[in-house]
Amino acid sequence: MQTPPRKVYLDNSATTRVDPEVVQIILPYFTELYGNASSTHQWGQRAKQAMEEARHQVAQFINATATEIVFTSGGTEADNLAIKGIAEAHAGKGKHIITSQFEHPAVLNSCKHLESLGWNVTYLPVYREGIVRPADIETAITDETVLISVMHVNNELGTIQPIKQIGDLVKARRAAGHKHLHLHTDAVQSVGKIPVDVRDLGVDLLSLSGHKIHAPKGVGALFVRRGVRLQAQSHGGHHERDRRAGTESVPLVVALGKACELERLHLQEFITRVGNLRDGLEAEIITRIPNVSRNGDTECRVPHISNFNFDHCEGEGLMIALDLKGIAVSTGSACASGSIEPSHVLTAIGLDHENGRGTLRFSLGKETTQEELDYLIETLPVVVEKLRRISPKAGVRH
Amino acid sequence: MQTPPRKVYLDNSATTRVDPEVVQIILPYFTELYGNASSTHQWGQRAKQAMEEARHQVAQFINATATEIVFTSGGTEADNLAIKGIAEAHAGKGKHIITSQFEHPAVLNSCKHLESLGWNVTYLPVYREGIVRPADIETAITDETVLISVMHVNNELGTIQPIKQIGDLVKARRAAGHKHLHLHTDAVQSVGKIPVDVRDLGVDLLSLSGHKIHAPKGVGALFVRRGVRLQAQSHGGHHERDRRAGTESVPLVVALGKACELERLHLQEFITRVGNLRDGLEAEIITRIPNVSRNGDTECRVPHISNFNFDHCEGEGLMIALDLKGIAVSTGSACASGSIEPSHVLTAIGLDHENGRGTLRFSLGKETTQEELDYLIETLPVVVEKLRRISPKAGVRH
Amino acid sequence: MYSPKVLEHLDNPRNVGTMEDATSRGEATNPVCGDLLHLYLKIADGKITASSFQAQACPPCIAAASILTEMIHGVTIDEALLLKAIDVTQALESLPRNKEHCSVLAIDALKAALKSL
Amino acid sequence: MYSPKVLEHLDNPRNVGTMEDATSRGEATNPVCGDLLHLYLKIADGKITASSFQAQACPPCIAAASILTEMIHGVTIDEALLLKAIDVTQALESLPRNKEHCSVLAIDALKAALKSL
Ligand SMILES: Cc1ncc(COP(=O)(O)O)c(C=O)c1O
Ligand SMILES: Cc1ncc(COP(=O)(O)O)c(C=O)c1O
Ligand code: FES
Ligand code: FES
Repeated sequence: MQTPPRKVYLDNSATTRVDPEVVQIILPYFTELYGNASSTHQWGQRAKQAMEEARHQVAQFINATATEIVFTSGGTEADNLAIKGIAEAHAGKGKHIITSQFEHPAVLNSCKHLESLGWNVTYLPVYREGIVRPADIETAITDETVLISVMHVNNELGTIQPIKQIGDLVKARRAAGHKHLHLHTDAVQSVGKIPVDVRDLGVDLLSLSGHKIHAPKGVGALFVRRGVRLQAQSHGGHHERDRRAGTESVPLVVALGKACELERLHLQEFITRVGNLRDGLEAEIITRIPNVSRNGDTECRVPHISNFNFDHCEGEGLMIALDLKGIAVSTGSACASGSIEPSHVLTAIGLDHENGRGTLRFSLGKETTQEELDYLIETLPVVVEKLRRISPKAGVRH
Repeated sequence: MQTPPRKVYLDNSATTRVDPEVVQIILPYFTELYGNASSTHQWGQRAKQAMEEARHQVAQFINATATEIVFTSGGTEADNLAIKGIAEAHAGKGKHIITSQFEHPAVLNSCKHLESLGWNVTYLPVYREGIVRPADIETAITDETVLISVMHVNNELGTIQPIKQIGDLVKARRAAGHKHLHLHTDAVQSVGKIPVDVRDLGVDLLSLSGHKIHAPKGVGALFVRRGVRLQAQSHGGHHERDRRAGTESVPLVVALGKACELERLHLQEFITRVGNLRDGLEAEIITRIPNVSRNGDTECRVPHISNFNFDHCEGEGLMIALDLKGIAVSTGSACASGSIEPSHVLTAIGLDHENGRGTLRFSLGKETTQEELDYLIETLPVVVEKLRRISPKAGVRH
Repeated sequence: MYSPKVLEHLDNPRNVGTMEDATSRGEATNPVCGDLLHLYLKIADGKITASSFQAQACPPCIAAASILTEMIHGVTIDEALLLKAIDVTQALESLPRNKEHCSVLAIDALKAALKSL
Repeated sequence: MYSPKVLEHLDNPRNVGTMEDATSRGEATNPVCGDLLHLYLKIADGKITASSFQAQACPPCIAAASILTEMIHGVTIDEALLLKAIDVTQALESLPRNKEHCSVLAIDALKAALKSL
């Protein structure tokens, strides 16, 4: 038997390894081309050029135009800017927002903040399958609604939301006179994993984050459709066409551009190769381990995420036991770690304490190999069995 | 004669070259230690450890404790968080803010935003010398005042503001029962250039920015004194003790920590060496070029900034002419470039169109050499003379 | 995040399982996190001569139960009654602040078992 | 930011200075930016035979004045009157959007000089 790999990273939905090609390309921007893009001398203009090229790369990847891209410090800031930016700019037309129960905290807590300022927010159900129903949106829309924000792909389950259908619905409403209705999607977990086309989806705003697509942490972007009025949330200089003040991080922006280009070139290959790996992994888990179930719809989802529940185990215990074997996975969203509350995503799909606590998310990446998964498949049954042996409940039901 | 250096960067107040030692230290965080600091597995915990070490380094540099440091995406975000964060958290006690006329746009525009929400803001004069007078603050304070925000060092003039005196004043008011009075200073231009000690200054909040101290653009920090209540401006996960949501940029944070450590170790040397270089440069300019004057107080200022007015020249023309010779300087703040309005800083010290347009800022850095300045001193008189020859006014007065 | 001791006990928990000939048993649950702990004791001559546990719980909770079974081995009932959550936490070297209640769960189970005598 | 042509004219401006024997002169100022331009023309037989300028102005403004003195060399008054700001901008290859008014300033000075005939 070959010696098993010592380090297997299967937490690519939490964050990804920066592509070495991306690192190479940003190095000169630290020590040679280090100008401030706002400066009008050579140093500044070189920096600006690089930034504008990156803006084109990002735009091209999602079928936007460069001026529609606002660089931010990450997905969280993009979500905050979208939601509060639209809310503040259009409050005169109404104070109602529609979103879903299982959005990322960046969206949910921006909405909660607005609620504290007197806004009404409707949190739509996502059902057992973890998918928002356009019919529910239709029911929820009122003339007061200025924003619908539904994530493109859920970060824990990987389920794909019907954004295009929602987009069609929004277009129809707008054509009928509801001009102040906007559609935002948090595409942090879909960009680079499935095709994302802002025109096709019909969205007005779309958030993405660098560190989920092999660029460094600390950079993201918000697509703002031309003509959409947005209130900047960061006040200061005239950066990003007055939509986001603050000296842009040229190296990180360049990294994001390059990462988008690489993801664009390899998207189809990713979908096929990683989708096969994931399906193989799931089949093995189901075959080798009794009393497991998959969470969320297993059809309408991204190719690289797999979310399992292992009965009579505690997710954190599984995660740490795997970690001790060199395997990184997560139990729900990384952002929720450190708290003992069950994940709001699992709650939203109807899992309670009992049925949701043995949950692990495996998220594969472009560097994941079959050999790594083989190691997981060898290790996982042992780890699960060990925890089940400790559990007082496993005995009862086995 | 030796061949002149081709590239002389004298715009260190706009941004600095990342220290190669800093670059070296962050490289592993892109491709090896790439975990999300919120993840509880090894990858995440390593990232978190690195981040906490960096937090200590930043804290140590300004005599704070680690838990008082909130990492942000830069100086602009730190300023926004300080001003709007204090305003929102303490609005119940009063809606008055005191600041100065020549703050950075990040502070000024945050204040203007609050004005649009019904706040009163007093913009204090800074006089010909470019220094706020504590007596003016004393006069301006009312029971409604919740925040005083005065920058530590002005970015165009380099003048140092009497923060410690203002701090004493605030302490006295607080002791007398004005508990909701807070003091913020934007120290983006002082950190790493003169000693900065939050306890000595007596501030409650202090902003700093990585790219001004040889760390990359896109990272900064806000010091928030223990016990100070602040409303987060970015909503989402529980990052930075609920004071700033968003996945932290581990490599950038590590860079900021290392940069602070390096600046701390070399601060005294910087002050002496660069101060001498700057004084020599000024003496040469004054000797060799007629009709020049220095802007702002020439005593109470940082060692590395020099701001000159060249009569009958236009600053942008000088800047570009120098740029064509390989020398980077700026005319006023980089942030204001691209607009034809005279800088608000020059206006604040009483310079009008006529007397303020020939202004150049030379900002030296830790890598600046005498040889580079010699090249500037050779080049500058030629460039000035050439523009003056074009000017219809120069002839009149010469 | 967890001390080496916690990880070691998680990787290699002591005295796992039910005990057919237990002289007493105790149960504790934390309604907030849903963690569940069963503790079995064999007591002879006023001393704990053996113990075992079962848990469906988070890692520090398993570690706390595991180390508790070691701590109470050979100990008198009176001594066992004096044990506090902090003793368990210290035996584990340390616990994250928001996981200190896991030691409490272990002590609760012990108290329950001793009460059932 | 500025085209190579603008930079070239800034580095090496043509026809700088006053003109003792000018047949006409024109002045233009932009009150917003405070830029100031003086243009001197020598006209003979309805043609511009020489011109020069002085400016206390931003770089594109200097470049615009400089290239204008080249553009009007040997041109009739009628032809000169037809020149527009866009022609100057195009001669400079391009100007940043917020600097297009610099060409306007050059044309204004030309119009003023021709009016003073
Ligand atoms: C769906 C979703 N939205 C937003 C974010 C936040 O992005 P960032 O980590 O760049 O702040 C994340 C990642 O944590 C996410 O998964
Ligand atoms: C005084 C001052 N405050 C704030 C800032 C903004 O910081 P950043 O460039 O990191 O957004 C700057 C730099 O431009 C500055 O000079
Ligand atoms: S998390 Fe509840 S007892 Fe450990
Ligand atoms: S900036 Fe005013 S004319 Fe050029």
